[in-house]
Amino acid sequence: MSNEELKIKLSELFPSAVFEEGGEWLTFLVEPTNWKTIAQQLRSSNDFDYLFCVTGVDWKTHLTMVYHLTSTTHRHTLVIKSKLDRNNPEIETVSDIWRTAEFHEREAYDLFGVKFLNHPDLRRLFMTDDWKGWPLRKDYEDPINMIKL
Amino acid sequence: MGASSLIVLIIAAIAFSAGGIAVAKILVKGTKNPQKGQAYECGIPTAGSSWNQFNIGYYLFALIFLIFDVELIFLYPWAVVVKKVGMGALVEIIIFLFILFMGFLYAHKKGALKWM
Amino acid sequence: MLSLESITNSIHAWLNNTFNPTLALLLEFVIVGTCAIGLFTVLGLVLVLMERKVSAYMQIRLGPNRVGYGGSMQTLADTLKLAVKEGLTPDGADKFLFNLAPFIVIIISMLILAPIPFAKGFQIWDMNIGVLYVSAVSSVSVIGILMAGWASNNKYSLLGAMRSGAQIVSYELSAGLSILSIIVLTGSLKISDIIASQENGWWIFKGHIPAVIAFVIFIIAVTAETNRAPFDLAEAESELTAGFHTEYSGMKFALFFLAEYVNIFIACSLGAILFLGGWMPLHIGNWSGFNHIMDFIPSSIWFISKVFFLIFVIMWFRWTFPRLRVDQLLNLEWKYLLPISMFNLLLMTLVAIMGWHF
Amino acid sequence: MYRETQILKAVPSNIANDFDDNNEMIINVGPQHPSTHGVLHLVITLSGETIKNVEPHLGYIHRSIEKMCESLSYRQFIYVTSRMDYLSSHINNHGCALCVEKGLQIEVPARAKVIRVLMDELTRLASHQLWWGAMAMDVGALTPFFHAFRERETINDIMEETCGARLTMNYMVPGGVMVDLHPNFQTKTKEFIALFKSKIDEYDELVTGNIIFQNRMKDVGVLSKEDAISYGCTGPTARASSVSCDIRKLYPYEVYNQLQFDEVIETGGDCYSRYLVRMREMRQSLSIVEQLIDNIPEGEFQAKTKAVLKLPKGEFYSRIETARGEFGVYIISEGATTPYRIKFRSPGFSNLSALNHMAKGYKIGDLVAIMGSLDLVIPDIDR
Amino acid sequence: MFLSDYISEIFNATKSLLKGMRRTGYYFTHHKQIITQQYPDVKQILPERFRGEVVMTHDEKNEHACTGCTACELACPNGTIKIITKFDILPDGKKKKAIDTFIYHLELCTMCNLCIEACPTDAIKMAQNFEHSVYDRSQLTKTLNKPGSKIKEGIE
Repeated sequence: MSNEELKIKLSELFPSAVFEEGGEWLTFLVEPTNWKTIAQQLRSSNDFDYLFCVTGVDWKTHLTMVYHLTSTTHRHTLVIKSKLDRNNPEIETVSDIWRTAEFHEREAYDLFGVKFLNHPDLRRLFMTDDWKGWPLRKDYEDPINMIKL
Repeated sequence: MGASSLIVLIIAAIAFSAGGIAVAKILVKGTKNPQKGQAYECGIPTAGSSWNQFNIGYYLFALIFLIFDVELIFLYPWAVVVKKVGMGALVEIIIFLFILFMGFLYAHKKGALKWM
Repeated sequence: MLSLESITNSIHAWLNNTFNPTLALLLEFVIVGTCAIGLFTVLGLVLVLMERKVSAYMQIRLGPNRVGYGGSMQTLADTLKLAVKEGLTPDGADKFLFNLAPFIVIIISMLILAPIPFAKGFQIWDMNIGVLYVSAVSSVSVIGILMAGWASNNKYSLLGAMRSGAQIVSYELSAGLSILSIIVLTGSLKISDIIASQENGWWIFKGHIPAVIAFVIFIIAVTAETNRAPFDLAEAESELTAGFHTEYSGMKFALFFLAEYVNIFIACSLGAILFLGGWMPLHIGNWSGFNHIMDFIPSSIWFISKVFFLIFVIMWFRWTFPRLRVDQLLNLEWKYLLPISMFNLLLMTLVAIMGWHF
Repeated sequence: MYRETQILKAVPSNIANDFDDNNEMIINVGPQHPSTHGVLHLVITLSGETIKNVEPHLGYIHRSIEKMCESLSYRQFIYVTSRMDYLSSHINNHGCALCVEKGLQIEVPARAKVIRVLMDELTRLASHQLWWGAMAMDVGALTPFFHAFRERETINDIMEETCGARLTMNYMVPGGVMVDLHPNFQTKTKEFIALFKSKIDEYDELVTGNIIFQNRMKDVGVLSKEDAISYGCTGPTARASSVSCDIRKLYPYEVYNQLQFDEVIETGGDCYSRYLVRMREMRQSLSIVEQLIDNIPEGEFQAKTKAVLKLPKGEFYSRIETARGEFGVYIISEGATTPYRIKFRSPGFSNLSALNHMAKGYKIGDLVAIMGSLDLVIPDIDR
Repeated sequence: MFLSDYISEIFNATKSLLKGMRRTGYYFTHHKQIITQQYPDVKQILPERFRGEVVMTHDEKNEHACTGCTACELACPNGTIKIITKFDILPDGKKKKAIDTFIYHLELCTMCNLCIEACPTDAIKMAQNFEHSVYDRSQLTKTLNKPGSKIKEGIE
């Protein structure tokens, strides 16, 4: 399915859907509050069964969670973006829909401080449990381990 | 030499190992720190004592084979005299092993020979 | 001809002639003890080097080749290294048992040396239950392993000890049955009698197929009993780091290591005694010319070469096969080895009674 | 300068609470353990020998490569990716180069494309060879490791001659490859093909056919197709569970669409299937190298690029098939000389997340086999 | 049938094990296959592209080709190279930029070859030396331009 077809189909499914232009794949902007229901519908009706990349981006004013979804049967790809409040980033977990998200969300929590609601085991993944700060945020400063070139 | 040689061998073994350890003790001036005294578990402090109750599978397994092992001891005197007794020994041992084998099959049926 | 038997006899005679009987006996004890310790050391050095060389050649590399000629002094250097290493005792360990375990292991392997005939008449004690004694005492070494594993207060050690406990007990069974199938033929448990019965041919040749089957089962069982790969579950390094001796270091570790190799030697010498005629030279039927040449080779050479051949086979196993899993180990024993060896014993009894063997 | 060694906590609190059950035992495997191939730390809950739960603890060699890349230019950041999955460093570099080229819309010369594919496949072969040896070592056979290294060494020599390094080559640059092939490359590679063809049968003789090995691997660590997809597994791990996920076939890059090769798929989903997939993949890679070695087109090995690369504002994602699975590079550019944010989607990370699911209910010896069959490279997971 | 299955199972298993033993046995007896390199005794000659460390080429007149343009310093991803420049006074009174010291931190270098690629005058190149171990880290910080060396004629 091409991007256009996918866009039409998704517009039917979610009438209030907002899409972002440009980029290789169709980008679908969702609100963090209804991300869980959208994810369930994407998984069940459109066969987006394979979540291959979950990451966060720090835009200094807000955070964005980016989900790359693809379908192993139809081979169409969709990018989901969700804008989060930087001071209190919260989003529903999708680890029960795509189990790979469990680790990826832990990583995002570890590096960006995004809180995934209802995540089964939301702890630091790479850093030690008592680490302070969120290393991949743009304003993160670590005078000991970071060497400015 | 007779049975006294066993005592000699035991003394030799103790002398050998004690000597080795003593030499090491004399040669080495070790240091001691809390990390050194910890049990090795890939560099992570252990959680709890390892002297806890252990799965019964191991014991059950050892127990059953111990029984068979004892039965095996009974076979030694028999084996020595097989040639003298002749055909009768064969019949006897077939009966003996048959019963043993039945016991073995029973243990198998009960699942005692499955590793847990 | 100068044989080991005549040397021991002459020493015995000289001691008895020069000293009073008590002193002579004491001196004899000292000599035996020193010889046993010497043998222990030499066996350790030689077998460890052999293992390393065999593994190296199988792994297309050279192996130790720096210390001494062709690396011959490598094990000595390693022993020295171990001797100057600190022997740690973990804080949480049961200190008494922890330090006792290596002693037990060494005592057991030293004790089994008693009935081993290294040459014609060169034997510490030719007891009348020799074979039974060897198989009985050798299984005591599991206590040392269990003790070491338990006392370490380390989970890897505990798992390793538990594994080896179950393993050694069970493989004792099929080893015992295959030993029995030779006892049926010889009618004696005395080691000198067993060797004497093979004067005109070794049991592996004389005993038909049952003897060959018994031999194969014996080798497998012995490999398992000595905790060698592919049955080295007690110290499976990719699973339990070092198994029951994880916490041991320095000389205490060296003792475990040494005991392992001496146990292999003993197990293989039992195999050589039972199946390959001990120190008996190779005789082919009535071909007197060939037999005569074979007789010229000293009996000690015959014994040692047979034992080392078996040791090589066991090492060959180790450097070829992957390790079995715990439940597969058990499966192999009760599903294959035990029924086959039981059946084989009956077959052998039939052969012995009917006199079908040569 | 460096943070002082922190005293590690024994077990996370939520596991320690379950410890009251006397039959259960918590055991740490790694970070200093022979079977974890690096510094992976697994906290295993055992009942007897049966695994109840496996929890990976990561981060022992986390170097924050993504953060580092934010301050490196588009030429510079490629070298860092060799340090992620060091066994397929070429392919990682390739993925990054592809992503930068996608942003800059550079057309790579035909010769460079072929060289890249050749190097990728040689790297894949070398990686699988190492895996084969390590896999055999995990289940207790030590000899195959050395046999594997003999062939791997010839590949490393070829790499060394052309790229200048044996492991972390940094040979790919945006627009092509850094230097042209060495004159000896073709003859040496042909020698290697001849050598490896005779040796790969030895591999089967020594390990694949071995009854102990088969028993250790078969029906162990079964991963169903649905689970493989749900856990985001890629590469041989997923293909053993009959998931078609070879990027080379699905989204062909460079010259893969002109080549004759099969996507290796097994249906078992157990360790043995994963083993077989990699063994068959080695033969496929060999045939790719064979197809290309005599058909390297003449011409430029590098496209003309500007001295300072600036990606246009936007987001670029490129995916590539490494020896372990799908490697994704996600660059967000703000139009500067350095990326605003880079995300590396590493195959090992997702594959590892399936470990707990796979290992539950099996023995501790099986865990080692499962880890071996996943072919984990820890720097790839930690990044 | 059960018994024939049982026997053939044992037979096949034994065969597979013997196959493996034949392979290792082959290598045990064929010592020509050994691939061990006796490293300190026999040193391998590394190919000329091997990246061991960065060196600056000097000709017999103790002249190098480095203009001190700092292209390599900029190309380096981890601050391995530090160039300190000075101004030479030419005979005609003009000032000319030249390098004073070319500092190279081998301990930071990842042998990525980017500096060599960046150099417009081919002043630096990769050497094939790989035996870098020293007892003190500070010994790995090197000055690449030899004392008293100066830039070649005609290189800008």
